[in-house]
Amino acid sequence: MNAFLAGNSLMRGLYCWLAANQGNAQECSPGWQPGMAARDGLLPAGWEWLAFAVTASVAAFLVLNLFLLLAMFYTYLERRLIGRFQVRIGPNRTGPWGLLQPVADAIKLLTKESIIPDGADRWLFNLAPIAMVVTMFMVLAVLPFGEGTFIADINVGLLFLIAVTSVNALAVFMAGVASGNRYAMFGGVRAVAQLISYEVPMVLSVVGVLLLAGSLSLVDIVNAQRVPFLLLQPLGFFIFVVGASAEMNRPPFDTLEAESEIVAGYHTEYSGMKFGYFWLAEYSAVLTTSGVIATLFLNGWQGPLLPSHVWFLLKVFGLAFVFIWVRSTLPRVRIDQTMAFAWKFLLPLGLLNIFVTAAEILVLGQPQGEGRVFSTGGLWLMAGINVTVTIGSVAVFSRLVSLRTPALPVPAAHLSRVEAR
Amino acid sequence: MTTGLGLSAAPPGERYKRLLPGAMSMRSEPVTVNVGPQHPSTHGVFRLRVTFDGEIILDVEPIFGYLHRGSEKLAEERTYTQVITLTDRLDYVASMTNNQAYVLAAEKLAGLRPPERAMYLRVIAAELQRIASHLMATGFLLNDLGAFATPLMYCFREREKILDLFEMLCGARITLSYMRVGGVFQDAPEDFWPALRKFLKEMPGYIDEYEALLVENEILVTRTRGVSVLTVDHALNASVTGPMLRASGFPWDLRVVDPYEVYDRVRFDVPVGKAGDNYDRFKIRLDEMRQSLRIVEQCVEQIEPGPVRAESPALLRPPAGDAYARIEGPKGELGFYLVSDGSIAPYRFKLRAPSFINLTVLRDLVIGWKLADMIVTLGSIDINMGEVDR
Amino acid sequence: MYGLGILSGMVVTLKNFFRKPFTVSYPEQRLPQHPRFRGEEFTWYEERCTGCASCAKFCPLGIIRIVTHPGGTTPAEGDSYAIDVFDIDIARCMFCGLCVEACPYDALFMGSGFEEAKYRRRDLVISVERLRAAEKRPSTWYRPQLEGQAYDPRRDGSLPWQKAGREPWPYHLPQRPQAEGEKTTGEGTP
Amino acid sequence: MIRPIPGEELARRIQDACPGAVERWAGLDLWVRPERVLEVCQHLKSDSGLGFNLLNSISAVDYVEHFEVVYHLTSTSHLHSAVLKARVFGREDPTLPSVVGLWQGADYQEREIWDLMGVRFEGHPNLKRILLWEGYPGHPLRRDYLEAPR
Repeated sequence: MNAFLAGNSLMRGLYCWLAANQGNAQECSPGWQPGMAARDGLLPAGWEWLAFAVTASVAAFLVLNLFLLLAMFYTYLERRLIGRFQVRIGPNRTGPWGLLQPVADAIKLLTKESIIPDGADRWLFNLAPIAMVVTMFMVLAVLPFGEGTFIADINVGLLFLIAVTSVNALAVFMAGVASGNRYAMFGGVRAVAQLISYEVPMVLSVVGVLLLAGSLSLVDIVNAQRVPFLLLQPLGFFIFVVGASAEMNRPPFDTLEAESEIVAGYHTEYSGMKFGYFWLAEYSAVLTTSGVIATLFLNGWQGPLLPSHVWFLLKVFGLAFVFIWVRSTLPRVRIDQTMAFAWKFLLPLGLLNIFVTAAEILVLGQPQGEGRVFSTGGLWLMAGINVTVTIGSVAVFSRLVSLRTPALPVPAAHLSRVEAR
Repeated sequence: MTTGLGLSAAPPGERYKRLLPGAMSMRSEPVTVNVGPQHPSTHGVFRLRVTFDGEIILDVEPIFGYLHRGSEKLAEERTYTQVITLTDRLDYVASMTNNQAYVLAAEKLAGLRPPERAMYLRVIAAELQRIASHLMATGFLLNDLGAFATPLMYCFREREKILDLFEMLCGARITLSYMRVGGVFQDAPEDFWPALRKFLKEMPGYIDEYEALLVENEILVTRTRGVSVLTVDHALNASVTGPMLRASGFPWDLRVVDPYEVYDRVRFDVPVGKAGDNYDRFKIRLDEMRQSLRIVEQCVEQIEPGPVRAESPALLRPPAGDAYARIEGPKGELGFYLVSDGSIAPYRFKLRAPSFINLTVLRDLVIGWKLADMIVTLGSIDINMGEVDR
Repeated sequence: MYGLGILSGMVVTLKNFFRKPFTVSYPEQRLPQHPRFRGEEFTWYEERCTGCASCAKFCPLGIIRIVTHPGGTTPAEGDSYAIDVFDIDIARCMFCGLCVEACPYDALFMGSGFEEAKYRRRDLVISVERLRAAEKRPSTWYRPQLEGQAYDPRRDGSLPWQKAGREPWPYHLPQRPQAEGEKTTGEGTP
Repeated sequence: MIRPIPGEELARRIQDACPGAVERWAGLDLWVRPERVLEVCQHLKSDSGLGFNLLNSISAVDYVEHFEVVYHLTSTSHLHSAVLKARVFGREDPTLPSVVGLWQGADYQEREIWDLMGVRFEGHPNLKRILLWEGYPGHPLRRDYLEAPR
């Protein structure tokens, strides 16, 4: 319990108000010295578990709802910005500047009929949107939103993050297969292939961060960033961003729901709020993923002058802007080329990144305790080397790797006979 | 020539394994999917019955006719002037060229010659329409490639300006009915010329922008280079014309080889592609837009004041006979075959629809490629269902 | 190297991000409309209409219905017909303007409006009463002399019918006499 | 410029290869016997002096007492064009040989003519209806087709 609350200003106040007693005086009573009488909370000693449950629920409720509000605002922002990228106005009818558009969307989705196709597997069909949304929200459990603001600082935070985000492949596949629609099937099958493939380079890319930070806890990773890891791990950042956009099926890797190819992919058959869940999961995924990227590579909530929460939000929305920008520019990658890109291009680069980072730590780091520390000069040298390695390796691999796959050879008998001129 | 797969008692997987040795390597069944008639990127109500092995296309059967309105039958009971309104609705993103091809056929039938100024106005209108049609084709092709509507909106922005010019010319934006047998309906208003000059000045910059936007884009290049290659021999054999044939590398442009109206007085190049793949079919439309701009510029310089309509009776009664007139439409050779029996209505009105005939090669182009490629290839053929189904 | 083409495309979209949107919010803002615009409602000058039904004959869809009875006789013009029914079914109209072209007395014009949406199909039939009562905003499609006077139906609104008379020259002759109040042609045109 | 070959000249040039195939000629048009169409087209395409490699269009006209099928051909190498016509008599089952084997471009056009005009093309591998659906009664572009079935 104490491990959870250490450094957590989000939950400590409420917890102490409920359960402050002699046992947890260290955390709950400011200025407490051994021998002094501790503050007394509402609950008697021995009821800390209740206090903890209440605190956690309240914190989860707050974070979730604030996040949902943010996600709603983000859907508005995305549509608006894409409108501007496309030299049009975007939604501007509901409320001032169209700000109530997400509310209108939500009302529309809630009042729509929820159709379950005849050929669908009802259980899986209903479960899939929930699985999709829940996994997306579980990421919030470990994200530090600001200084001392997080729900849980578990020591395997990064591992938890990776594990939880991979579940959405299952949700997408469930939706695709349960719909009993062939376009949805295509989407589901593509999902399995693509989401699992991109897990690999993504995990490899964060290994560099782990090596530098020496911890799996996201709070520790933020604290370890004296220099943003973007500078020390440009290659890792690139792979992680590409992998993340594939994981969220954002363009240019939105093959799972490629509207021009497979109509709406895995959620072709969904309507009403079930579709709304997918929609919510997709849009909020951009925010959570931007949060993860900001935490891992952009110093997290750290920043001068402004409060830490503002810095975090700024970074998240800055990254989201880049995602929107990319979405409004790039065409879609074909599914086999998506796969080739993961396995032929990103995977070797990820391995290279680990190798280079490990070598640099060995050479440049001074051993201290269990880990190694770096001088400022060492860090800058490392950044220089890594930027060079990134540009060089991407350039070399662009030449080496061809993503084009030939067509299936078709014998002439299957085609029209063509006489020469 | 094989269309369809013939009758075979073998299970479908076995059948395809025999036809395409590379297919069905895993223990799987071919899947048949109806792409369309309600599908975001079939460019109208068009259906492709596709058999897949996973994502790979084993067989395609295009099915159309959903938009069949019987234009050819309707024309048989309308006067020669009234038929113009029908031609507007054939290829509804290129009404001007439809009008032009039809009035050329009717003029050939009636032995009329339009005045010079009318011919220049027609050429200006037709070339503007070609730009508009190519903009639509490019925008939708890129949309099919998955570039989330952005290039489409950019293309629409420029097309809007052309539609504004058309509104000045004839008061309508889509269904124009501007041309008449023996000329055009009305001379261009005075504010048309400055607006046209402004457009001609701006447009090359916008074409540069499209090129910067996606022509070099690695994703686009990887997806379209070498995909669905159409050889010149195959194209000619299948009567494929227009940008598709030129993208295969064959410089066949009716404006050059069989100049009509005033095309023999303007200088322009015929852009050709190298490989005949989807990339060339995408790129050639951008190049053709530049050439169209050149033609319009020269026409604006050469046009002289004068009448815009030859004297002809209100109810045209061409002598009995037949005539086939063709123009280089935005999608290919657009021909009208008219038969007259001396009455006020054409006895037979037949349209050689370029996108209908260009579709012939679709099956051969996409077999062996993937679902996503099929969509792009369909987009690169640039079909218009109003014209395919008539 | 992968990425350079992508970057050049992203620069283009960023450039467009800062451009003014080219779309307009329709009911509040409107696109400028050319006086030649062939609009939905029709403008009809009853004084000029003889009930000859040329427009009905030239309509490709046959959506104009005209019923007349012998009207008065004026010494100068002889017998005339009075219009009982002049129905234009704009639900099926495709606004090609052939009726306007056919009218030998310049009594019928396309209008300039485009907001004639109705809840019932039968409301879309323009009756003779509506034609009489309607504001006269003729399109300059087939009105070169209106064009010459820089007439804008959206701005200038109603027009005395005398001004909308057939131009005094046969339009197909090469020499074009100067119409009243008309600017010289050719000025500024190629 | 594409030179249209007059019917008379064209008749002379196919006289040797296909004797007796020509019915008559007038102006730019050449009428051939319907059963010889494939043979004549074969010659028009393969003869090095003619070389009609591009089939522009196939049209069918219903003259009530007979159907006329019109082939517009162009040679991209010699830059000349020709109009070939064939008259098919009989309303029950008018038949012509298919030219799909020569020009793939004839595929959809012949199907369309079969669909709308009811002229059958023998040797077409896939002569199905193309614009209307299977089982549609009649061929609507015929002059005696008066109204669509309810």
